[in-house]
Amino acid sequence: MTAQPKTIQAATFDPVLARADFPILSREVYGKPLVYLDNAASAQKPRQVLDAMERFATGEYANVHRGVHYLSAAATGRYEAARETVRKFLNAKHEDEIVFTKGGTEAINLVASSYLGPRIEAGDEIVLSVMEHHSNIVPWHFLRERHGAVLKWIDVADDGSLDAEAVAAAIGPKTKMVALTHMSNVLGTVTPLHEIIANAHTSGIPVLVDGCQGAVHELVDVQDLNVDFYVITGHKLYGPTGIGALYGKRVLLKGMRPYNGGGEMIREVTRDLVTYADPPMRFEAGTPPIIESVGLAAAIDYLSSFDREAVAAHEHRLLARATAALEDLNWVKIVGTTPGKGAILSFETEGMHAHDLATILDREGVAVRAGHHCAQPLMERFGVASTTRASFALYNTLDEVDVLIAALHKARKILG
Amino acid sequence: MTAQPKTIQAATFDPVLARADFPILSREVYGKPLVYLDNAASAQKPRQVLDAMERFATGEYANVHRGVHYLSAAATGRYEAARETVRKFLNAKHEDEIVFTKGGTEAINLVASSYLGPRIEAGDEIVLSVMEHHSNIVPWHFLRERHGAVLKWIDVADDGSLDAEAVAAAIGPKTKMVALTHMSNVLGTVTPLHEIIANAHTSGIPVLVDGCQGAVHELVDVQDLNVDFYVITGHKLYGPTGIGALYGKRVLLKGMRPYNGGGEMIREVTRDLVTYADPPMRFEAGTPPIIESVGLAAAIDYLSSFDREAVAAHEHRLLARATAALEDLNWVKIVGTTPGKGAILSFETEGMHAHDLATILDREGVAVRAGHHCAQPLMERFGVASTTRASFALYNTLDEVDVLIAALHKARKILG
Amino acid sequence: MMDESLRELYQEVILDHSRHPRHFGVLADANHVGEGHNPLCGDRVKVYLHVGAGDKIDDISFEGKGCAISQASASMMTDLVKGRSIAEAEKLMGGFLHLVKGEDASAIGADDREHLDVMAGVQAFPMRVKCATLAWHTMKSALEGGNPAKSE
Amino acid sequence: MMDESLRELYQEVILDHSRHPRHFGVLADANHVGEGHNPLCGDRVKVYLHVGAGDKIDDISFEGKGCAISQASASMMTDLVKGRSIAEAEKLMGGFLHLVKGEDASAIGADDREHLDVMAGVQAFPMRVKCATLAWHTMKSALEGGNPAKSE
Ligand SMILES: Cc1ncc(COP(=O)(O)O)c(C=O)c1O
Ligand SMILES: Cc1ncc(COP(=O)(O)O)c(C=O)c1O
Repeated sequence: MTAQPKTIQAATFDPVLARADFPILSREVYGKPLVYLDNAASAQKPRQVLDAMERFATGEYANVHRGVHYLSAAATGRYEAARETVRKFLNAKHEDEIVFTKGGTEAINLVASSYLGPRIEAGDEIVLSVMEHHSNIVPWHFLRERHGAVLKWIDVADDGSLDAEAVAAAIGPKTKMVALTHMSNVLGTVTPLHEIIANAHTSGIPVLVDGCQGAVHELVDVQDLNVDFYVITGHKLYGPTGIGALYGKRVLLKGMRPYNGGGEMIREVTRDLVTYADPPMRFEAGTPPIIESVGLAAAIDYLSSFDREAVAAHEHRLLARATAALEDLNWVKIVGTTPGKGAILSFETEGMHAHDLATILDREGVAVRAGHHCAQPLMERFGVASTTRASFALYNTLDEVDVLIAALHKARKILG
Repeated sequence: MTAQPKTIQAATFDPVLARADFPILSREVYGKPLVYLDNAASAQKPRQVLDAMERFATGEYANVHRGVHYLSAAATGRYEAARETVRKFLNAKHEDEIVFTKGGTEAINLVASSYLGPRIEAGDEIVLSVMEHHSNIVPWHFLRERHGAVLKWIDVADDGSLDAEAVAAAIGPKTKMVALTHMSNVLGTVTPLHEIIANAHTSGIPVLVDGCQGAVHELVDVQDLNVDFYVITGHKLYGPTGIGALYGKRVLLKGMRPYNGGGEMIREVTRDLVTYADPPMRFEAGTPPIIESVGLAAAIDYLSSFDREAVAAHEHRLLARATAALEDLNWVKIVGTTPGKGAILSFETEGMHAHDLATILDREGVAVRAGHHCAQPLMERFGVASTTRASFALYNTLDEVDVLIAALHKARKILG
Repeated sequence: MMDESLRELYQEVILDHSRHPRHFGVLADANHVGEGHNPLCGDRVKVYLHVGAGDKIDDISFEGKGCAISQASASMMTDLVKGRSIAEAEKLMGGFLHLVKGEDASAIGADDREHLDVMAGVQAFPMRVKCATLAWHTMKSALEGGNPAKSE
Repeated sequence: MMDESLRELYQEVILDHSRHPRHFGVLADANHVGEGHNPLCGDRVKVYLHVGAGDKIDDISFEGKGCAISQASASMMTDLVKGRSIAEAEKLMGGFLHLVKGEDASAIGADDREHLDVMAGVQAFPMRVKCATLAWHTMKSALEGGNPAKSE
């Protein structure tokens, strides 16, 4: 069953070659080779990213934007080049539509606070799905707590799929925003964005898409999607921690108030008055994550150096193999089985709590996540307190899937 | 004049040895050795910091807090150890009084929004000095714009000194907060914090101190100061970009609402309700700057490996040498001359605009900053549009001061 | 070939407690109830106590779902504190917290130690300490009539 | 021994313009006024124009403080656009923006080019491009009656 895919993969994307770029993957834990399957929480970083940051820090570092001197010009150039790299990655139209943030979470908070905050009144509605990550829930809860906004929840089907019609049906005269994940970090479900966004726009409702997972596994074209806001985070994209980015349509960003206040985001400050710079600077108060921007650009370059479809095919092969193996086990139940889903595999195990299972897998070298995955409403929807989650990255191999399965059997022996 | 200080310095702190730790300092620009005197904007990073981050990223990296597996435990351990390092550095009483932020600017915004935001009413006053950095101005302007708060400005004397009595006199029945810099990033003025804080507390007014510059050059003991909030930023402390920290008294942090909402900062999320974790987690939504926390801890360890008083003495020697040389030039006017000031030297040059001067110094390898230094109210106070600023770090040498002075003479020849 | 520390952690006694927890269910005449929540995994536990004359814990029960460690720990706790005074229960809790963290647990008497020693395996699993302590924290918050407990 | 590019940048013509700017001061009968601000250094400039029949710039002046580059650029600009039509002035501006960025500036006529070539030295100083363009952006915003200009 795996013979044929293996041939295709060898022709286009070789995970074993890619593994060599990730120093951490050759380490052992408890004397066992590390099998890192916690990629949806955070991905490991390739040599190329670490080296780019190191070279920058040792050769061109200074603060950006306000300096006349050589290093400041060099650093500013690198920082703005990173912005251009993100723009190209998302196919945004303009560079000033890319705002660097500290991560995906801050990007969503920025939109909730600076875009929707001043526009929302008691009783206005925000449409969310039950599979959102807390980072795409709590910022909207703030608007509920502080302005009386109402959260309208779209359920998912039992297989974890999200129906575009259901989203359209939830949009009413009070709706002010639709905020949805591109890919669920628990189910792997890929949201039918085209249809949902087109629908929302017929009512004039802007759509924010949380691409923290989606952008890692799917090709993103914000113009083609016609999405209003799109959010990414560096550390899941094989990049550094401490950085993410918000794409926002120029016209929307221009109409937004600042988020943080401080250096670099002002036009003028006096004792009685302050005026603000244009986007994206308006939203980048203080010294930005400069070294991290170089790392993020290197990560995007790294990912883009591969045939992305071949990478996706490889990840789906991993998923297919793991899924098939789990389906054979009558004591395992997969949560999230919709066709076309991304390479994230959550499951329950009869008689074994996720935490106990994860502890045992860990001693086999297998790193998986156990818990609610920052998606408590989704856990509630499926009536579980927690799941075990294996999530795949480009550097995982079919052999590693087999190690996972063997470790599962071992856990069953200990606990079952 | 310099012979005697040199002897003392050799006995206790050797900048030439320290220089070897900073790879970038051995580079050239335009064929001239780099003389980096833009340290108040951002400091360079020693090998020790870069190596610690690299080792962590290649050996122990994972997301923190929620993982059961080995790497997640290791990363969580490093992240929390970094918190302990910051606690010790500031001599905070409890670890949960240290909140990691993306930088100094975010830390101040957090306090303005989450502490003062819900407590301020139209007409309430916030006391600031005219020498604040925009990052300690604009967040309070937000409260003026959004809640009708009034900013009360304390002037500095002509030598740049700030009078503790003047601050005390500005505190009235409407005062809700005092926010002051520990050290001016333009004048080098060190604020008399003990007296100011004690005064404010007699009226029950909390004090935030912006230590972005102060913590680099002075020893800080938040308990001894009895300060309510103290802010630091990593990149000026020889640490990475993308990280800073807020110290807040436990009782104050406990009473504050969250800032960003997202993963890791909640206790429980349902469709209709959200409850929040205790500090510091409440304020650390989303994936924090994990790798940067390791870098910040390494930077603090690096700085603390020296006799801090010897480092300060060295920096003051640099300042004294540069000051003496500038005082000899009748076409140079130093802005900020108060005794005991930190190693930051701003000046105006007759007939030469700061930008032109900085451009010429740059071609001599000398990196200085020209502009308003994110301190426009201070520029207005001194009636200048911009100044040139040389700011010193532990790795600068007396010889570099001489290069600066020679370059100044050259600029005078070209432009004067 | 099984990892030694795993064998320590998942001893038969622990698995037995977790599969057949003692004092499981609602206590009808409880006069102290506490609710605990482990935010790391979403597990919840509810502890019911009936405290009688002389601050004696006449009866105790617990309810909830959780991992083997947290269930076993809750079950053993109910076994051990039933019939004791609040002060004794709290002293035992102090000792237990030390024990699972690998600290000095000499506050635990020899008899109790014999029962609790099976929990010492948690020491090798720092990420699981919160699982082991959740029920205890919840009992404490129930006795204090306070806020929902979290394990720390 | 002076850096070649510095010599290019601070040519005598530039220093002369900056020390003795032409058309400096308020223009009493201006019918277009613009204000510009370089947020990088805090420099400000104000440009006054009198536009007459046929969209002709009859008179122009500027005021403000700034670096040698921005002052010289403003001074030269007033020299060059006075007496031209708005369309011609805007075309010249387009060419100038290209020139200082080191891009194709062939839109500038030969005569103008002779005057403006001294500004080409800015090409080697990317951080100073905004200084050179501030006055031009300000003129444009004055003509459009729009918002305060920033140089970009
Ligand atoms: C779907 C989704 N959205 C948002 C986030 C938040 O991103 P970050 O933690 O980088 O801020 C995550 C990951 O944690 C995620 O998986
Ligand atoms: C005195 C002072 N406060 C605050 C800041 C802001 O710090 P950051 O840019 O790291 O957020 C700076 C430096 O930019 C500063 O010098």
